[in-house]
Amino acid sequence: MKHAAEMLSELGLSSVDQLFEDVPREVRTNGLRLPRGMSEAEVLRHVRSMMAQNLCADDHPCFLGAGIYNHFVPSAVRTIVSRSEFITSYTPYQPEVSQGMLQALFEYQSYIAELTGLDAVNSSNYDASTALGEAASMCMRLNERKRFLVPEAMSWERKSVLRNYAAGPGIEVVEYSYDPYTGELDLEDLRSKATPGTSGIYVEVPNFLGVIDSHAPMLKQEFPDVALVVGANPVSLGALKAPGDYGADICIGEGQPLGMPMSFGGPLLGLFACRQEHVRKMPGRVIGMTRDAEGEKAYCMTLQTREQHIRRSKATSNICTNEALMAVAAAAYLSILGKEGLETLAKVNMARALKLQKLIGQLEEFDSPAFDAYHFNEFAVRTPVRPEKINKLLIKKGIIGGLPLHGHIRQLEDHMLLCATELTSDEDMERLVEALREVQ
Amino acid sequence: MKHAAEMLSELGLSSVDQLFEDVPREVRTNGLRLPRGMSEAEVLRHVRSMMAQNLCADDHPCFLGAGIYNHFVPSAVRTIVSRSEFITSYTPYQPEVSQGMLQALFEYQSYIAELTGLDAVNSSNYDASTALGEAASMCMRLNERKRFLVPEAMSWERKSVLRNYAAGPGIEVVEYSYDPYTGELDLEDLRSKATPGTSGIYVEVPNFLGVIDSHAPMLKQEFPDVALVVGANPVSLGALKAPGDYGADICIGEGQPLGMPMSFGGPLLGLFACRQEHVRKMPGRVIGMTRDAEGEKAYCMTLQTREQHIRRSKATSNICTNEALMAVAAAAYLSILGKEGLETLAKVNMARALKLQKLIGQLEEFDSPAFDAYHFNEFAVRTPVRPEKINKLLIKKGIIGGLPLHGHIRQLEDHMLLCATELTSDEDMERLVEALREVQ
Amino acid sequence: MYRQAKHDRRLIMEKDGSSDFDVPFSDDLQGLEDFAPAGMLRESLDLPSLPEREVVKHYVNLSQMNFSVDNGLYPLGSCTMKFNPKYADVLASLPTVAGLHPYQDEDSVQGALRLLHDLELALCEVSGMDAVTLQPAAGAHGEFTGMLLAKAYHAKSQEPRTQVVVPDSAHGTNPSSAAMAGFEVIEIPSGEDGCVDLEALRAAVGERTAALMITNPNTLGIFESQIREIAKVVHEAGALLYYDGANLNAVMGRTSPGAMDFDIVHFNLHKTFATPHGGGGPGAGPVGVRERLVPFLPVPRIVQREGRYRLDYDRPDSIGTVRSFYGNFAVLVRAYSYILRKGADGLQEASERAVLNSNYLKRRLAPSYPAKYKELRKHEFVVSCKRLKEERGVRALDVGKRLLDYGYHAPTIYFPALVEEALMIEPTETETRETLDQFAEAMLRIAGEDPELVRSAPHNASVRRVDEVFAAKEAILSYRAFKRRAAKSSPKG
Amino acid sequence: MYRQAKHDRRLIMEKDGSSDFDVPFSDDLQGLEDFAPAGMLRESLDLPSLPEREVVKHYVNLSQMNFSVDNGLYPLGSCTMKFNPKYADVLASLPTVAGLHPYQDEDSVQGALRLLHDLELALCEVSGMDAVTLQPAAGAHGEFTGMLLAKAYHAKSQEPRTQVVVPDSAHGTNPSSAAMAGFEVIEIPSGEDGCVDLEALRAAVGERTAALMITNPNTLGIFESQIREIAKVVHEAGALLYYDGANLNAVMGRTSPGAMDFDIVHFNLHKTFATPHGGGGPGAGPVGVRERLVPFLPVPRIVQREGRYRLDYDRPDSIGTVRSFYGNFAVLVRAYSYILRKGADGLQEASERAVLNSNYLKRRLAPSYPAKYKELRKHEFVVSCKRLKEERGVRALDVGKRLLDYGYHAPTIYFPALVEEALMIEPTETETRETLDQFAEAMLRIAGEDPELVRSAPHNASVRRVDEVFAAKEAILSYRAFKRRAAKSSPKG
Ligand SMILES: Cc1ncc(COP(=O)(O)O)c(C=O)c1O
Ligand SMILES: Cc1ncc(COP(=O)(O)O)c(C=O)c1O
Repeated sequence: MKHAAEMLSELGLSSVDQLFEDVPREVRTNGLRLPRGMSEAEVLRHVRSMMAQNLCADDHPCFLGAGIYNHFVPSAVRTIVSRSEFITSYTPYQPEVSQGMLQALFEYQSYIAELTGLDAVNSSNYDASTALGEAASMCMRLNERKRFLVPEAMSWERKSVLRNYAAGPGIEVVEYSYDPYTGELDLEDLRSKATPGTSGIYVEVPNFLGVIDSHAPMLKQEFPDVALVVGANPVSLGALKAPGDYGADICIGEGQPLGMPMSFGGPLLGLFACRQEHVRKMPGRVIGMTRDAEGEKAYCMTLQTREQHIRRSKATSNICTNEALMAVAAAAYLSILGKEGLETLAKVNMARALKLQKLIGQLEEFDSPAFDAYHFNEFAVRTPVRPEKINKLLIKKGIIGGLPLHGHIRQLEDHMLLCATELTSDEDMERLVEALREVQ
Repeated sequence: MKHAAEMLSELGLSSVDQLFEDVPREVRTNGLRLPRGMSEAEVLRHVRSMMAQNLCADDHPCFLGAGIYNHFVPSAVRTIVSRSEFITSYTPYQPEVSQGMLQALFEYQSYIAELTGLDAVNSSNYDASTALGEAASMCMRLNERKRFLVPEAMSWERKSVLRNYAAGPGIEVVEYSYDPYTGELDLEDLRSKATPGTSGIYVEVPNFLGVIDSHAPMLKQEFPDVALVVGANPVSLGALKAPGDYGADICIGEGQPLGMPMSFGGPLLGLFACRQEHVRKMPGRVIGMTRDAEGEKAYCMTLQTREQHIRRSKATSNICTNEALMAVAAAAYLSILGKEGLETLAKVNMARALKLQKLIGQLEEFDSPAFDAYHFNEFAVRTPVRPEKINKLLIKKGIIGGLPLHGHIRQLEDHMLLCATELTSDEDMERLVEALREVQ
Repeated sequence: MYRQAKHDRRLIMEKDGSSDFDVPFSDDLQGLEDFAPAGMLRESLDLPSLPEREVVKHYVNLSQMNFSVDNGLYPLGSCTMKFNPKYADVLASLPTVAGLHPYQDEDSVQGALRLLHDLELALCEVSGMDAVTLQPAAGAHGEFTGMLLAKAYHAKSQEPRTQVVVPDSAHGTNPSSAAMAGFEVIEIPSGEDGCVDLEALRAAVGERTAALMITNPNTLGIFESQIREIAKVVHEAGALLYYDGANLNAVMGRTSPGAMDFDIVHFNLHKTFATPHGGGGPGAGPVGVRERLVPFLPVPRIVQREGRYRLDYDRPDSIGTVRSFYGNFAVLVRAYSYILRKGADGLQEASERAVLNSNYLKRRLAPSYPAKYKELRKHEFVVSCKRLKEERGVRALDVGKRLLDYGYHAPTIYFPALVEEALMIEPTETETRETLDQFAEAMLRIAGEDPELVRSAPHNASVRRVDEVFAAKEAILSYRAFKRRAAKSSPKG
Repeated sequence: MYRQAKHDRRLIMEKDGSSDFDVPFSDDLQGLEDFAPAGMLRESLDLPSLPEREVVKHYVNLSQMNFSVDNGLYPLGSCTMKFNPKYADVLASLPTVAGLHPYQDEDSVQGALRLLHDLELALCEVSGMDAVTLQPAAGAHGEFTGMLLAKAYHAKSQEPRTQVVVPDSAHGTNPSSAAMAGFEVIEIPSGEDGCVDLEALRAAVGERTAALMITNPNTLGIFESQIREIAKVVHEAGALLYYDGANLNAVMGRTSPGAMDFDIVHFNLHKTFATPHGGGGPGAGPVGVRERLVPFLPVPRIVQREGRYRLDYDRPDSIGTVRSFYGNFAVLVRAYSYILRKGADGLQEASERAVLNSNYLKRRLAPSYPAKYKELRKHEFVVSCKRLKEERGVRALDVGKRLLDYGYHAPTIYFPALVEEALMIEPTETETRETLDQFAEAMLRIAGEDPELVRSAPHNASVRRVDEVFAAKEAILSYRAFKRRAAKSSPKG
């Protein structure tokens, strides 16, 4: 350690050990039992070769979706989020030297506001699942009721996370079922469960089965005094109605499709938007527009009295470090696509999935799609053998198959969720169909 | 094209065609016979899969050197040269807004000055070969003589480029031979060729055969009034004497080893340094230290009266666009390695090559090293069969073999130049030796 | 003198152009119309449209108006703003890292699973814990996870423990996380020496106590030397001891939460393990536990059998999961790479140098910025601007703002609350002595500068002092809201 | 208003720390000493030693003091500073691009050879030439190569042609390259209309003429509409017609050097094909030729046979080579990717928009910045500040410096010499109308600003006006030279 001796001597010390004299002898440890360090060259080689054990979607057709999607990320997004000034800064506690990040996050909020049709947006939750958990708590803060209805057709993770977030405040999570023919929500069942103590109803558009639920636009009329929480795929909002426009009080979603790689599921980006009137009940960091001492436009974090570092145990959320850089990625991504780009992207996704649906539908043994409805970019198919078995076979052919659904929705034992995006080429589809032909 | 119609109408035009009315009808073309454009996603996929046809040194042991070396490039170098402000700027014609690039280039010049022991450095030539060509012309400018001596043991490319640069000014290029036992220069032969009209002597340290020539330090004493031009591998200068310290008037070299990937041989970085007293005869852009209107330290391009945009046909060189970003890479690289890093690197390269030399020497059929001398990071071996044949065999085993020497030095028919660097692992060496065992 | 860049401040929504982005397969859309149920198609979408050129320019210029670690010293106490080495970013963006879907069959992600497994083991070693989950996305999320674990643990033994004890100096996330998990939070005051007051602790802890959450060294950078007694009090009451790992950078190799008898630990990989903070995230907040808490850890667990790695969901006592999938993988890859690079000695040296730098800087600042309590600190320290305020009317906030003019980020201000006019300073190990000396000089100079100059700082940042009150009053969080408001307040609106 | 960042100006050599770089296998050095001949080992090496942290900080901060295309409009005439799309950088840094050694056996680099071959064909199509070599590293290098080809061509037919004719408006590299190749340079004056004066040309061209070098559109942005006559004069004299491709961005798809009857062409891929200029390089300057010059092209030629690509060295008439290996490969990969992305229509549209932008901007500037000669320009135009100088004492240089204050790069100044107080402006196709309008506004405002303010500009750059005379007088090109000089001038030295 350079200068260590001089620095120690300025402190009147002669050894580094003396810096740790305040650590009681009984709790001291004697170094770490870890390997010796490696040079940078060796680290790169080591990790690179370890990761070469993975099949990745850059080199192999991938038909997985279910919340995380293999979309194209424009190279410029990477350029932007790799900027030292963005990636190596922290939460903009000093707004005067952080206008760059603050404005980028304000733009992110503005984009999500426009997509969701809701004026108030926070500058990120960890992911869609935790955003849903926070949304349930927020509903309770809004109307002081404790019953929260969610679709049965929802991912295992999202249900589990919600239950964990709901447990503290004592929110009761109740599932409503789906129509086995259309995959849409079962309105009768929902009505029966929306008892007077109901705080919020959560609906996903498109839902976990890829279905664009035609009931969504009427729910607010149907249940006017229950908080409506919509879970949306932001790419789909390029073509589909804004949840705010059909009465959503809160909109959450997974922001990963907006310019983030899949990265094995992390980092993600929890979208969170709500009506302006609810803004002080909202969780998470928010960036507000303001001015500086000379009256110039400026941005800063605001409404901090909701937050943990001031309100402590009474805060609207404990969230501190969030997914800010992913929010910048989303802003950059949406800026590059622009209005027409996002619209077209949404439609191309529907078209690609439709094409795949039909191709698989031609295989006798597969029922594709399993549900009779409009889909966004994914759809369930009924498979002749267990989907896990199919996936093992596909891996041998260098194809990353779809999601076996029964781990999420028990009764869908022989169902697989398949996804296509603008990155799914005709050749990819043909390779899949060829491979599926061998499945009997 | 957005706004095109409005813009045209402001010009009083109604079609884009009118913008090209001044192109005589007879020379007009009707579009290009090229494929339609692709989306960015398709371009990435297309080029990536095309490049997947290559064997690359990241994934395969590589024993090629001969001027271009597979050294480790610290990730931070890439971070630095990828900065938008560096990579998307141009020659710093406006020094006031270009201090960043100017200072970085001044630092590059300072590093090369220290390594070579010469005070004046330009801010790059295209590569070592063209730097050599320019050096020959500069020698002529220095002493108005026209005979330039170069080693026979030199790469084909360097000889050819030199001849092309020498032709214009009418410089006669004469080769002196090497000692067939040591690979060092043949001093007798050199003496015999250094006739009175000799302008300059070029010597490489290490030379093309990887040999650290022990004659280099005495050449200036031996030929005091001939310009001495030394070609140096800059990494070797971490351990070897600075050419300026043994009398070099000019030092050139290939800068690629200083933090640049091999990139199939381009971009490269032509190093060019000379004694301060020769500075006004030097080719290429140079950055000088100065001050601004308030007396603050600043940098700018200087000595431009030597250059083509002012002197036109009388310029010291025609060079305009050079390899500036590579010079920044070199500065960043040397900064990261630091004094100890570069010293160690030079020594490790010698040690790795020595190890490989010995390992191959144990194979009966191979004569390794073919020359009895000190080597830097490469050395020639005599092979039992044609080196090209060996390379084809090695490719099948995923190994990138050495350089067949006879394309460069005719008489070295059955010789291969092999290189080892700090990236050549023991396992790489063992794989090579195993494979060579099969060669009979 | 330092000066931050200043560029065009228009929002991207206020710029004009047209996008040059091409969506693959958009030709196929011809003739396709019937995509969605009636009434579900969007009618308007008010997004800007700009060529890549404008977007890159916009964000590159914005970035220059943002201070970051790569620009200079960022001595933000408690946040460990150390340098983020660049090889880690390279690895995190490999196609074989970035291009993995979390639902891939285990057979196709063996490398990824192995990395996660190895990282868990390394974190066990650093913390002295028996098992680690990598799922939590940040420190606070780790705390929340830890609290759920504590709850599940006590529930299993049917103990109705409903309270979590937290010192008043704790980071706000501690009480907040405990509350979110459904606990009642009991705050205890710090002692005279800035450490946990054992008497107050004894008084607060009882049979309803589920856990005590503390960090060691504490927020003052002081090592709680009574840690063994604290642990004894907590454990004897049947409660668990929770370690807020935000300060782990002080002690690696020298002690560990395990050695101090903690039961649950969270890590902030974005602090101790050098992953970049990303302007506020992503981070990663793994949680380590002792044996008896292992059954409750989130699923899936990554298990290894005969060299193959699997995801194990079959854990009946598990709390389930706290987020989708396996954690912030790209961040975990960075932390893993950092650990490989440093190795055992390197990690320990990092802590040693962090502590040396902190004590050295504290000594250099002493003439104008006194630090109460005892002399020796760990990786950070807290000084007070009380005297400066009294004598010159310059507050901690002002000093922080003035530091921006010198090209430094400000320290953490007004935390912890037990120090009046607090500046909480954490230089980290990646700063050279030269940097520390220069920073100290700037700090000392500020103490003597014209108070008005300091109070009106910053002067060299891209904007002057920002009006935070106005922001909170207006609560304009989007361009949409801004336009709506402008429309309202304009006479024509 | 715009303001450039300002950071610590110390040289990296003036900073203090210690490197944290580890060389692999450095442990093996133990005991090894006898590396080099006696007297060849280095005794001193005065390099700084700094941790990665300091190096990254240093260069990131320096970069913020450098204006670039990504920061804003860079209307540097003749340089085509268009936006450089980022996918091209991604591809250029693929391991399968960056990790190739130029001496690899052809079998192991088929992808690279195919790319080069395809790029040659695409450039043939754009230029209307029959074959292209990708070797030259920059435009001037291409010119030099072209001159060598001309020389070889004439030598082959045993014609002692020793002169190259160049208009006085030509870029300085043209005469310089011709001279370097050993030709005598004959400069001819431009005509009244700023174009080649056919009479002067006829007078200059003769049996000693090897070639005429021109660019079309010319440096004024004017299309030489007598190009057919020019070609005729040159060819009838038995000379070759050389096209300086720096202005190719004006005409893609609309005409080509081939259609105009040129024999040799160089491209500046860093201009027309959007590869980044890198602060002054690397670029790439491929050369295209007509059939009769093909035998002289540099070796190796990339040839395709039955789907395999080979390097062909067996060309007896070849001039040899002009640099090591096959050109600036990473730059060529970028240009190739750009061509793929744009396609036939995209390239033509680029030229069309470049011309539209140029004429539009010229019109907007006309009130204060008149442009002589005819109305219609191609991709660039030259205005004169003569009136401004006469009326307000503000020179072209001052306008350029003042533009820096507005966040724009300056145009090219004082070139070509035929226009007094010239500003040569090339907006390129990648700028939006909004940007052009804003730039025009700034230019017009400057014309009316306080002359003293303009003459003392820049005020918002990281330094004030730089003393170039002092630099040339001192000629301090390295820190080493600086220290030596300081030592000399100090009394103790
Ligand atoms: C002491 C302490 N605990 C907990 C946290 C919360 O960690 P995170 O921001 O990662 O959620 C922080 C973060 O600043 C902290 O400083
Ligand atoms: C008209 C013209 N010709 C030739 C050149 C030389 O090209 P390069 O800088 O690539 O060597 C330039 C470069 O600015 C130019 O503008």
